[in-house]
Amino acid sequence: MVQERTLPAFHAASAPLTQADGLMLYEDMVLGRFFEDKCAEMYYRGKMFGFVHLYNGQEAVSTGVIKAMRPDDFVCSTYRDHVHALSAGVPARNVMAELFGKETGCSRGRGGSMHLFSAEHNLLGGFAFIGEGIPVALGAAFQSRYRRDAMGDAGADQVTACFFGDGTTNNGQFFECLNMAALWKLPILFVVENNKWAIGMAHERATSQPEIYRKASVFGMPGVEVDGMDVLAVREVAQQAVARARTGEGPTLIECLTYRFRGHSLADPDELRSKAEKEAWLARDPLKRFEVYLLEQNLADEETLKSVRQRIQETVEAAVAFAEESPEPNPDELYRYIFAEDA
Amino acid sequence: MVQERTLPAFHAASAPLTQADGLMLYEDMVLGRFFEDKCAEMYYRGKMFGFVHLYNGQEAVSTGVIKAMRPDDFVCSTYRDHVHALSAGVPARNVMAELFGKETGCSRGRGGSMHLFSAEHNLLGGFAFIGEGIPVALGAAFQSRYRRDAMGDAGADQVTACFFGDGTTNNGQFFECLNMAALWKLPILFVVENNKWAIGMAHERATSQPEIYRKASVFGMPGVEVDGMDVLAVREVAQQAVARARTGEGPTLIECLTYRFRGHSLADPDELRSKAEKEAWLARDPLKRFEVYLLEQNLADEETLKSVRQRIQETVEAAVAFAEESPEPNPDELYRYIFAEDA
Amino acid sequence: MAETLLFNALRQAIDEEMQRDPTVFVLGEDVGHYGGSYKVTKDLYDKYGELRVLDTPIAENSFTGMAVGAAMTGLRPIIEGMNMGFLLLAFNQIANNAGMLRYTSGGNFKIPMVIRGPGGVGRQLGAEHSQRLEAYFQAVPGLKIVACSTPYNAKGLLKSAIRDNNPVLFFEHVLLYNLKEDLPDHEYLVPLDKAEVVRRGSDVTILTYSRMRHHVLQAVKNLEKQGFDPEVIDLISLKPLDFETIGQSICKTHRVIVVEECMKTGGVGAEIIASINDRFFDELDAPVLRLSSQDIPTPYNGKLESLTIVQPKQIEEAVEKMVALRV
Amino acid sequence: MAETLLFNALRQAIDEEMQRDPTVFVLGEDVGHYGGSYKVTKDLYDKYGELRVLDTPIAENSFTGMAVGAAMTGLRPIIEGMNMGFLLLAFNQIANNAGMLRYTSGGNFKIPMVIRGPGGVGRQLGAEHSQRLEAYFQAVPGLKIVACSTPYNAKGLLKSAIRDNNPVLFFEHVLLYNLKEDLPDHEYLVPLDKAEVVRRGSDVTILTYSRMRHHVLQAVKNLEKQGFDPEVIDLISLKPLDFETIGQSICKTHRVIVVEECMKTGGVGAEIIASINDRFFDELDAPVLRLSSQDIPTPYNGKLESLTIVQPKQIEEAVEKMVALRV
Ligand SMILES: Cc1ncc(C[n+]2csc(CCOP(=O)(O)OP(=O)(O)O)c2C)c(N)n1
Ligand SMILES: Cc1ncc(C[n+]2csc(CCOP(=O)(O)OP(=O)(O)O)c2C)c(N)n1
Ligand SMILES: [Mg+2]
Ligand SMILES: [Mg+2]
Repeated sequence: MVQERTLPAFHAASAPLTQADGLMLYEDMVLGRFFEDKCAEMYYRGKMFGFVHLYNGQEAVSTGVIKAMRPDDFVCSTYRDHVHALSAGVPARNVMAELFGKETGCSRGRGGSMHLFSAEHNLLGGFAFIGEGIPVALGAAFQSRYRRDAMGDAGADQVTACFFGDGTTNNGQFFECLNMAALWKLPILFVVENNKWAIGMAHERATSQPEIYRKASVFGMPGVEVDGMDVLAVREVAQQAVARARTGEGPTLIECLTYRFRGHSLADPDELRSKAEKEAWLARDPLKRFEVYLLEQNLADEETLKSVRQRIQETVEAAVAFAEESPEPNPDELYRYIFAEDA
Repeated sequence: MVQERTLPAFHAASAPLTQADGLMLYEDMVLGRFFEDKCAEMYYRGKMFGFVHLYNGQEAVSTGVIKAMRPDDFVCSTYRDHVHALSAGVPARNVMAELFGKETGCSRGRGGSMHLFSAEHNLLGGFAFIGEGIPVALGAAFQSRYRRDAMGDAGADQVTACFFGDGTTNNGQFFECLNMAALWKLPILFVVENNKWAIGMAHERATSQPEIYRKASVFGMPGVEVDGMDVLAVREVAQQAVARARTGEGPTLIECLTYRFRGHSLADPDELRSKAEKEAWLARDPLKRFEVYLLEQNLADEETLKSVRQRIQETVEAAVAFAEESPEPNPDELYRYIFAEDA
Repeated sequence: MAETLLFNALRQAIDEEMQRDPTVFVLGEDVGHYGGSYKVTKDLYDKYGELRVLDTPIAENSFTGMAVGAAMTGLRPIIEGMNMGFLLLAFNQIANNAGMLRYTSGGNFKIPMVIRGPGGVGRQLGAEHSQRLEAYFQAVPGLKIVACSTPYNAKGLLKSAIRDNNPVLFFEHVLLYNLKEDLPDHEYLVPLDKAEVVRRGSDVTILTYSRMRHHVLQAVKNLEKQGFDPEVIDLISLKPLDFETIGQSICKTHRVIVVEECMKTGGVGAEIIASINDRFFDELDAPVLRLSSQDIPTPYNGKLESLTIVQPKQIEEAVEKMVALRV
Repeated sequence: MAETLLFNALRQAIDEEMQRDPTVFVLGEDVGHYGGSYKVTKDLYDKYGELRVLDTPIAENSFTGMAVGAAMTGLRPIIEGMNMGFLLLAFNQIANNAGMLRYTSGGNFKIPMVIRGPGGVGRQLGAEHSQRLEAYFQAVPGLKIVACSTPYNAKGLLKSAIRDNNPVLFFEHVLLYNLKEDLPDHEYLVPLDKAEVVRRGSDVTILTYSRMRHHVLQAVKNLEKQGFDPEVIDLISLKPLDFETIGQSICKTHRVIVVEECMKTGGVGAEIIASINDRFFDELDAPVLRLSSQDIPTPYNGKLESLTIVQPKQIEEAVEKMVALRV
């Protein structure tokens, strides 16, 4: 087993947390977890198809980053996008309905698991191809700057967060966009979810320099690494990066050290990752860890947490019911949405 | 005018030069210079067409690197490829004939200025598109390693040198290939000819971190900067990099600080570069500088240098005569060379 | 208005639309300080500043994707491909995102963007700079593809393309930038989806576009002297094809010649012929004649290069053969 | 030999050729440790080691270019596109270098390489993973394009492709990997440039390839019962097309239906129809019928997805209409 990287020190005390925020973060992480578990169940029951990539284990990243942003900020994801969509505010039922291919899905059943979109929630996608979301996110960030500096809209201070994996950081688009973002000081967060694997390719076998956050340095951009299993640690670096971006100081590269608790997709036999490695990371479950923290800090009691979980369980069940009952797209609309005029 | 970068110190004395080597380097640089001047003349006389990118001013790079390699090593170039081809040993007449579009051209008149090839001289091209030669060069380097380590050919120690400009280092292929070269320890030299401009785009306007050699650091690869107007300085870093590559220690990124004395191509009005900048760099003409050095070090006298120049002038004139007299490709062979069977 | 060169007609189109709509901006290599390799954005940088005339690093795939993101969030980017061939590096962004994203998102986003620049076979520019790219892009769903051919239509079409709410691939021809024409003083638009009947005639329908329009017209001059009366249609819209105009002509002439600079295999001509087969087979008195360039990378040598593309003489011969000999 | 699954037939082809020729190697994402997303390279890593079964970073454009460089210098790379769609990122290397470089170099280099992997519309994989890419690549000069469709031809064709001295784009279909067939025990090759007459018949010529071969055969079962006698040709080689075989059939049946999964606009069918127009127009008793998938990104929803591609029922109806009604 590869030696794990030493985690950067983080003292939660340095970032005081209100009870409301604590519960909000908890709820979002629980939602992510329960939603994905339900997806696995539904996939095996033949309710959803294709490649379905679950997010279990990485919840601290989505919650930590997106909940440090404003609702009018932009989020850009990959094929592993369900939980980013949820954190961004897309209702669980619309995500679930999308996975069921229903007209009520956030992409009206046309997109599926790897193509979640919601203009209403500034969710730019759902990109099934590696790295292609990075330039798109850059475009949203450019747009903010353009509105402010070329159109004189002082209120245009939206920040964009772009999520992608360790494997993606070997793709040219990553570097091309780091350069442009730094060059033009665009308000963007490049959030690398380094879960150590790209399908069956161990990170160290794919890159000559595994510490991804360091790559920022040669673009004149701050790069930070953070324990991606600790929602408060992620939240803190995200808040700082968002603040920098919001005030026009430019982009930040954030490398979150995390792990996926399931195979790459529900079709992946997941035979290459060692048991020892999986166990070591499972022991660091971000959800359990945050639970303990909330209890220890007296930010919540068992009862409260339980009721959150119950509520979320209901939300997820309701999402399934909604998805089940929703209509399929109308076959007559096969050609709708090719052009803008078909809105 | 942008502040010029401080040049790394280099003491020629540290790299003793024989008289024969000195004259060989001089001859190669003179050939590059005279050949290009002749191209300009021929272009304006309507003998060659299309985009013709001359190399004047950058001769120390081609000569310094390629003459530090073996004839069986590989060279990969761009659209600014005439002089790389010459240094690699492609006869001037075959390069000139190519520019005239003749059957005797090194690409049989099919390629033209931006597409010089010579299998015989291990010249991989002539690539008209930015950056696309880098992966191809990587492939040649991979092939050397493959022959040695997968096919057991201990003699397969060929090194590949890949040339490209500052502007190209913002393209994804550059980074993708740095990573793979370092990851697999491939015998390759990435030679950046940083001439400060990419057509009309000043380097600092295109990149968030203008010191290109530093980018190697985040790939775990040595990166060096060198005075690209000093053939001996270039030669020394090239020799070291070639030695490393040859013995299996992997790639090196070499950033040569240089300047082109003419517009981007013969079609470029060249209106954006300041007079002051041009003059400052013209004063550092690598050819004149090396002449002075040879004289100072008593490695040659005026007479000898003059006779070299005369000989090269004759070579270039002969190349033109050869090109003029050579036949056009046979129209019946319009479809030849599409497939390997048409050899 | 005085005689206007085609590149200036394009420049005017961009200038007028940037003036009209602050969300319109240009990005690409050397569009700013340099004014564009073919001067289409000359001086616009001074007028509109560096964000609206954005000089990009040489990173086609990413700046194209960036334009997609900007379009999704309400701007109207115009990408200049310094040469359209360079955008092969952006094929993924053009196909998967510019072309397909709206549909795949179930209509969440629209992508109003123009991707424009010089294509076609130049004068001894060599294989990579002399490409016929419409063949590669024509199957991409969601893209509109337009080819301009005169200063008048260049200006009017580009203005329409900029106002269109969909991604438009806009081909200019590297050898037509210096065409001259008197342009109207008033503002005008040319619709993106209408073919232009350049010459009415009755013998045969010649379908063509871009630079080949001019080769056809050159041939027609001689053909007229010989008494032939061909109808010449400039397709303008390569996708979707304007089958109303095409069909009307076929129903009149019953004979069709396609003259294109595109690659023969899988080119625009192939789709035209297949669609004519689908729609107007019974109207045809003879097989459609396909004059395309040769299926080879464009050779540098001038003679081989001329042999690669269709020449006016071949068009004349084709018409003569088809009409006079009634084959 | 026992029944062999298509993915194993491909695996055998690669294994045999790697055994036979030490310059043959495989590269791509997850081809090594993981054994390939569809198990085509399973266990080859253990047998041949990490250089001959090279796990690459996710950098399609560069590892494709790297393969071009390796091929130019004497190796015989086989690129696996984990999904062929991912190679849209490598479009420039595939078109300009794999396809065109030999010609542009005036014959200096040859480029023996295979680019293979799954394409086509899968089962609810969504737009980007369900692409019909042959349309995008068919115009690239210098490329051969092949589509396998059975375990038998998959193995024999892949072996031929690996031995071919030219770049071959080799399409597998994501839904055919588990087809089973008895394969011969002896070594065999299938020529790259020959179409396969799958069923001899006299009523109508059905031209198809890849997965649609099986849809056609399903339709034919019912059609036979009704007394129809269609000739079914699997094109195998999408470029160049085998017009000898196609022509013989047309001269016999005088009626043609093209059944493809490709995009309609600019698809392989378009080129087939255009070429039939060029060569066999007078043999046709009716317009060629073009059954292609719809010109839309493949929707995720299962019902919309089925509507996107051609279904056996439609093929039946087309034959009935064309043959019985003599339209
Ligand atoms: C351009 C492209 N190449 C390859 C793939 C196939 N693929 C899907 S996910 C994946 C691994 C990505 O790993 P990483 O970036 O670490 O993200 P993770 O899945 O671990 O979240 C690969 C190779 C793809 N979707 N797109
Ligand atoms: C993919 C691609 N994009 C753009 C171009 C147009 N172009 C040709 S040279 C050049 C500038 C290159 O600058 P640099 O890399 O610094 O090399 P230099 O010309 O200075 O030697 C550009 C943009 C191209 N040839 N290929
Ligand atoms: Mg990963
Ligand atoms: Mg430069």
